[in-house]
Amino acid sequence: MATIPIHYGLLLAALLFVVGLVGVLVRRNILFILMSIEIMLNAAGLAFVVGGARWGRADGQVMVIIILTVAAAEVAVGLALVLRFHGWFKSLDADRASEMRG
Amino acid sequence: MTGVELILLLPLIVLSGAAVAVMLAIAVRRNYLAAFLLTLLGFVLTIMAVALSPGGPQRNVTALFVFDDFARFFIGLITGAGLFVAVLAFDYFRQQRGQFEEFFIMLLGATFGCAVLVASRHFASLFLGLEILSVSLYAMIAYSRDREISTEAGLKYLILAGVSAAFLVFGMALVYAQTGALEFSRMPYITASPDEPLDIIVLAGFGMIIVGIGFKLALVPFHLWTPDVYQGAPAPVTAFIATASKGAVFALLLRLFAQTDVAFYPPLYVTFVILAIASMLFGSWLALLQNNMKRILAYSSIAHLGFLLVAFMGRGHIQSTAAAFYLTAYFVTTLGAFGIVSLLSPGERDAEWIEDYRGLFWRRPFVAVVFSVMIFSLAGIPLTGGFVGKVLVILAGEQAAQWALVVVLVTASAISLFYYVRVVGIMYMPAEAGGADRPALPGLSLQGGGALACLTGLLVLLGVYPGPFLDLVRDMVTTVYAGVLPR
Amino acid sequence: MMLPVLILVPLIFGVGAYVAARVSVAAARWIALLSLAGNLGLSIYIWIAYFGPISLAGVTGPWVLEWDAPWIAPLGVHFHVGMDGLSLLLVVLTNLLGVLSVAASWTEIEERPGFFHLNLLWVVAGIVGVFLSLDLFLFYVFWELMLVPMYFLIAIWGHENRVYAAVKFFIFTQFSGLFMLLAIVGLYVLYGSQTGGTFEYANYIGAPIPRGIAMVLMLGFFVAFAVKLPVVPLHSWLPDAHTEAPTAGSVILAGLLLKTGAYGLIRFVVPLFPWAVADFRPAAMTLALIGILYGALAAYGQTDLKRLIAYTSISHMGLVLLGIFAWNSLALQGAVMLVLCHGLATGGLFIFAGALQERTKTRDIRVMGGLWSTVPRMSGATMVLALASLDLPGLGNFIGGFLVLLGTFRAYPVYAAGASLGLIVSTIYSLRIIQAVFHGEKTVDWKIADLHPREVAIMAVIIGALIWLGLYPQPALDTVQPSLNVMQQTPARGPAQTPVDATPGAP
Amino acid sequence: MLMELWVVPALPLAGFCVLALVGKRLSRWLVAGIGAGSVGLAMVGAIYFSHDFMAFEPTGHLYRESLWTWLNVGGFSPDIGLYLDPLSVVMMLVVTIVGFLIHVYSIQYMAGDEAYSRFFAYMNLFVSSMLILVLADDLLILYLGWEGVGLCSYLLIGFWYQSAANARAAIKAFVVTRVGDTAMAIGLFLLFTQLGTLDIQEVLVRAVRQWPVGSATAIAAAGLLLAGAVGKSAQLPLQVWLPDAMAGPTPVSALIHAATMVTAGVYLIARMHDLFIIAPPVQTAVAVIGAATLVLAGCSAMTQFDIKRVLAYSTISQVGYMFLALGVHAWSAALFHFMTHAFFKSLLFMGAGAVIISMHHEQNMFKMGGLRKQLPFTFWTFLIGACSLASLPLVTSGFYSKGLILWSVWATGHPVLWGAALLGEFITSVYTFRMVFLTFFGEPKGEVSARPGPIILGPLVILAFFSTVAGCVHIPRPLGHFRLFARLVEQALPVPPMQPLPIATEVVFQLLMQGSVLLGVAFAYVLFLRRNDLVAAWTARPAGNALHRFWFSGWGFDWVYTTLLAKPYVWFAHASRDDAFEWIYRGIGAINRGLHEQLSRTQTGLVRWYAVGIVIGAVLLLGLVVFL
Repeated sequence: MATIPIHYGLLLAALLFVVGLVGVLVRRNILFILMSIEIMLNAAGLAFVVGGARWGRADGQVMVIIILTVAAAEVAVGLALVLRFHGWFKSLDADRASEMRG
Repeated sequence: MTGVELILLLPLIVLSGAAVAVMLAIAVRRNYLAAFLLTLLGFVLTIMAVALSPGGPQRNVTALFVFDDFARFFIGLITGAGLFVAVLAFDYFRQQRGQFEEFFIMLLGATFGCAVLVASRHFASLFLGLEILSVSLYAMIAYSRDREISTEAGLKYLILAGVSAAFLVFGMALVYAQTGALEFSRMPYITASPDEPLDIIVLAGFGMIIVGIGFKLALVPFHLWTPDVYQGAPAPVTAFIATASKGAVFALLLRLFAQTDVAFYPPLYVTFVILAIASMLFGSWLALLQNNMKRILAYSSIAHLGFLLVAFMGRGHIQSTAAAFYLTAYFVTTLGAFGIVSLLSPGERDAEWIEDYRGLFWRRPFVAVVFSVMIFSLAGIPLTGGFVGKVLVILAGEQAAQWALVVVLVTASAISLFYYVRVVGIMYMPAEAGGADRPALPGLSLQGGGALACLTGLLVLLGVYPGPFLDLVRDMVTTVYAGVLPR
Repeated sequence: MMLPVLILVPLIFGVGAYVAARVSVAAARWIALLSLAGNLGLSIYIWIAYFGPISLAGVTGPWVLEWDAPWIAPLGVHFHVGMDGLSLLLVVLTNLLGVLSVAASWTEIEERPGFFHLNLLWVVAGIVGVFLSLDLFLFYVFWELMLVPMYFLIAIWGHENRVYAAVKFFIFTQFSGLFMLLAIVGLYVLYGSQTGGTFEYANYIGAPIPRGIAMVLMLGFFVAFAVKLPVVPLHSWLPDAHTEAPTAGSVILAGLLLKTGAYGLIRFVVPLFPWAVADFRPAAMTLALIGILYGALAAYGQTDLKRLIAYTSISHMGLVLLGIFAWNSLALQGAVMLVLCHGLATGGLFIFAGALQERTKTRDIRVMGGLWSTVPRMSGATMVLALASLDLPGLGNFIGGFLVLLGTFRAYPVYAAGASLGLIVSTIYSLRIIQAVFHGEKTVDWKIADLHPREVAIMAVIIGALIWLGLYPQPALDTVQPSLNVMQQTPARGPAQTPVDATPGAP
Repeated sequence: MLMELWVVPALPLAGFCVLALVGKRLSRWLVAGIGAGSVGLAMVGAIYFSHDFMAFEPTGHLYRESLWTWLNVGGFSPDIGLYLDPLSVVMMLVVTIVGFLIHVYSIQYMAGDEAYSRFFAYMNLFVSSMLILVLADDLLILYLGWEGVGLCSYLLIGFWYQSAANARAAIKAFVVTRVGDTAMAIGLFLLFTQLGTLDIQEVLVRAVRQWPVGSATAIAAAGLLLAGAVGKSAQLPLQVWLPDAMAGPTPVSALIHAATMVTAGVYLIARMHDLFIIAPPVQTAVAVIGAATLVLAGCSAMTQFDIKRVLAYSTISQVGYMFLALGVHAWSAALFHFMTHAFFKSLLFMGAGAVIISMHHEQNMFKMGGLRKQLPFTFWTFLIGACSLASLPLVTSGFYSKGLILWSVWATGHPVLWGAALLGEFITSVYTFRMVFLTFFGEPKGEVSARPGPIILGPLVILAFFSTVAGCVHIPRPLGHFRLFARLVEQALPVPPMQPLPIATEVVFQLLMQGSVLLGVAFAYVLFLRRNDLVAAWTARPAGNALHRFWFSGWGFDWVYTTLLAKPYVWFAHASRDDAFEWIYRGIGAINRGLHEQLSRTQTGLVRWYAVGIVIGAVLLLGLVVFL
């Protein structure tokens, strides 16, 4: 493990983060947007793991678990909202939601 | 965990306990009034717990929390805001059809999240607090089921808050990966001397943390969500977002950058200056000709956070006192303003268009006077808390030799005067003849009127005789620097 | 204790009038009138008691009355009010014009009289506060505070374009005021620690401020006062506000609000920053000249009566600015006299314009003319006021204008000579008022009533005061002199100061 | 005894106050009584004080009376005080006597006017201001009176305000004189700044002590005062207001625009003579202005139709003589001519007024004629005045006063100016008798509606008497050398530096002058009574027509001022109606509004766009953080 330089791990995490970010930006379906956010959060988790490995401490891993838990909670509320959204707009297209502007 | 620590933790315990209690009560029997009263009780007990807790500097509880006077002050402030929001929400949802008891659980939960944020001294508790707050808010924003825009706002907030949380947590990860520190207090001396440039990854990490925090504070350019969410959310929730949520995050920012020196490394410092300037000016310009009261207040809150950042631009007693005082005045003012929007809202929609307020003074002098006081406070007219706050912020900015910032502040204030005065003016115009087709605005309840009177009184007290409160704020807030070696 | 009373009386009775109006409108008017009259009586009593032949004042200091209480202790802010001759005269003027404007709007304001009088009295309170404050913070509070009721006066009871005018007024004055706030806080931040951490005005006199910083801080103050005065490029709010305001509003604006700018310059700008003022003098005097001539020129071009009068104020205030920046005892006394007399004369002219508008429902002078035989009393009174504004000897304005020019001439003959052209242009616009309204042929056959006894009384008071100040101004001059002496000496106290008053005198 | 001199100006002032405040409620007789009575009492007082003054001969030939200190600031402490010396005695007497006669005349002349009390109020105020002017002890008080008479002039020119033209004439008068007044005010500033006082006597003493003859400061100060005098006395180049001032009622023209106010400039220069003496260039300027004015105005007078305008130009011309005299240091001659002029010119105006009301308010001389028979009384008095104006020999006062001026001019060594004055004599008699012939001789062209009553004719007779005998107070050497007037005045004013020329020379010059006068009369007789066709033929030619129009319009001064000053001013004023500075603020407003609109566009309502905003912000922020 220690043979992999820390920067590689961080770079991978950053790539993952950017993938998620691009997903948020380009996907119109709300479900995919939520999934992309999950990817971004997991990228952060990966970075924590890398950090934890570097310092040889457990708190990085603890953070990952917290992130996972929180993400789950977020998704739960998120999906409920998606349902309501579908009820109003009969679609999952995020761009439909533009009642308010200006 | 020692007994002292337990006592210190009491505010958090009471808040979470109240949430559980309300939930259980609802499970037993649905009663709107009972849920409301329980919530009130929870808030009041929390405030008492805050008041009774020993306080002082550096009251660490585990690695995660610190309950020093700084935290006590802001928990008290936020709980107070929660209390007023509860009163507003009680009247607000009574006007609507549906079951709203669970709202109070969310409110207590969100307040709990804020309290956690304020008391955190560790990235883990920071993140947890932030997410508790956010998740509660998603639900609260979308709470008006029969309104399309409420759902829309909830979803927007969900997505954008998720993205920003990802930025925040990724930034934390970068900082952690490079320094190995998750506690704030372990980060101050990352470099040997301030002249030495900071590690680029750490800087990037803090940059991303600022993105996450900037989103919550609605600083330009992370502000785009603000008007939509403010408009879509039920008025009491808007009040909560504008006050408790922002206040807690700002307190966190203060603590984070009081305990670490990072903010005063030139790159981050410049960043904050730019954020402040952009927020002040753009917020004011955006609100200029806006016709929707909630959006006006949203944009004005952007500008106000910019003003607050001016106070943040130095590290000293004056700066933190100014920021805390300003925030308090801003809390009272914003609660009052949204309180009026909320209390005047008929069931089917919010009283959010400024035309709704035409001639208000001649029909409802009390409400109009309260609203005027609130607006004047936002505009920084003397004898209101907002004025003293603004003077303090200017004082803090000039003390930090931020001359450009204070000039921008003044300019932005002048621009913002235009829309504030416009709103006030509308209230004192004669009501137009064709206004009859608008639905009548509901009357005030006893508790609603009481809350407004209370807020107005507070605001005027802060403006007319701020001395004692100023002393209190200074003594409490400066504990945030305790244990930090001067550099 | 008399000083807080002077401020509190209008504040409290304003609320009283508001409450009383729910019962009886007349009661509200009487409450407003009597409370201001009481205040006027009190201030005149102070005048007689402290500046009369047998003075109650001790020999210490220029302040005959002082009242000090800590206010915001953590910042060192005090509720410190004090009265010297200068502020006394202005307070007397304030209360006098307050009484007159209540009387002038007796029949004009039918709508919401309670709130009207509340605002009117609060403006008066704010202005009195401005004239009495010795603490910079307190001064700023009053400075801003008087704007709010004034805004309401214009926005609610004004004429056609009132909202625009009110907003413009508010933004101009507030924005410029904020620069003053920056300067006040700047003084406090930079020099507060050396002077005990207070906002006490006296403590900053003679503070060793480097030239560059002094200039910046001075400009902060100057901008605020220049907008109020107004100095020409910053005058844009004034014609609108004066024109759209109800009569009482115009009277207070022209008679008092503008004077706070002059007062601020005299009391704060020059004593606090003598050096910077000396550096800035050529620019300020040039602005003053532009103001005198441009104001007069624009006045002549107007067709709206109130707008015309408004522009004449700009011209006159240019003269005041000139006198203040000349800063010798002649010019300063002249500026003070001009401030007093302009307040009376222009206030009177606005009362006339209001009375005329109340009767004819128009302010357009193109449809007026030949009214002399219809309203002889009004014509005669207006004639006197117009003559006052063209600096006719025998009326108070002449003393002011002459002294300003005389004093300025001693030190800056070129500027004084240029400003003397103001005598010509003021003749042109003043006579235009008379000609357009009262002379010539009747374009419209107005059937309007002449001045009522109430209005005659108002005019009599104003004209009487003007004649008194024109023929025997010495009591007023003597009242002001000690405080002006003190202010003129102050530069000598500071270590880093050079004397400002470089009067060449006789060769 | 000499005391309580203040009563003299105070009486008419009291009359003014009463009439202004309650005049409308009083009966006409009461109004007339107060109006004329207060001036009459002032006259009695003036005569009494003058008698006392001459009888008791106070030390230094002066009497001062200080009432109160006007103001006292920083070394500037003008007193409200009065000063009586022979100069002011003469002025005071003339003002009150002529003033009283004109007031009496007005009782009937204005009888039909609805604003009867207003008229007398203004007239009283005028007399009071004029008395303050001539009795002033201090230049500031003098300035008070100076502006006061200007105000009354304005008020009375515009007395019949219903006509816009009258109101315009009034404004013109006020504004043009104000130009001079402003210069004078600057002169006062200069005097005070340099000498530290405005007390007239003290100013003169200090000026002579401090300034060498011909010093620049003295020239500047005297020049500025001269500008004031020129404005008030309607001399070149500020004479344009006086012809238009004839819009006022005729008694006003008689009192203000002939006898008294327009000579205030003469008085000012005489009063400040020491200052002018130490400023020789200014002194020369005074003479040159006087000479030029008397010729130019005389030419214009020859072409007017309106009888009052003839008299107005004549006044300008005659005041020009006084200036000429002042300019050559012939102080007493100037004052002498002032006195005789006051008598005969007010006589002429009042006579003209009598003609005008008899002719249905017709003022055009070409529509009159043959009035000699119909209005004999008026004719004879008018003729006496005209002879005096034309200075026909021996029996007219003008003969003595103008003769003294011409002789002084020659004797002080100014042959060119003397030539101009002589030419002026010729012109004067031409236009004077043109006026007489056109009005009273020839065929009657209009009918006489009303004949002037006794109250009008009484003052005419008295003034005709004065116009005849007033010259006797100073009789030149060839005729007996009686110098009562000069002796009196020379107590206050210096003796002119005349060369000692033989009496024979004086006789020759008297004859020359008389020759030109008589030639002028003959000329007028031929051209305007016998051979009207000559004039008509001459003015029909282009050159003649152009010259006629040029003279008629007062040498084009009005046109120049209108084009160069008035019109641009009005144009700029109208251009400033919608304040140019306003555009700055509109621009700022527009910029802010534009920014608002542009920024509002970023609020698209699209959640993905908002995310883009966050990303852009983050990228910028990270870029900043990383690369800074």
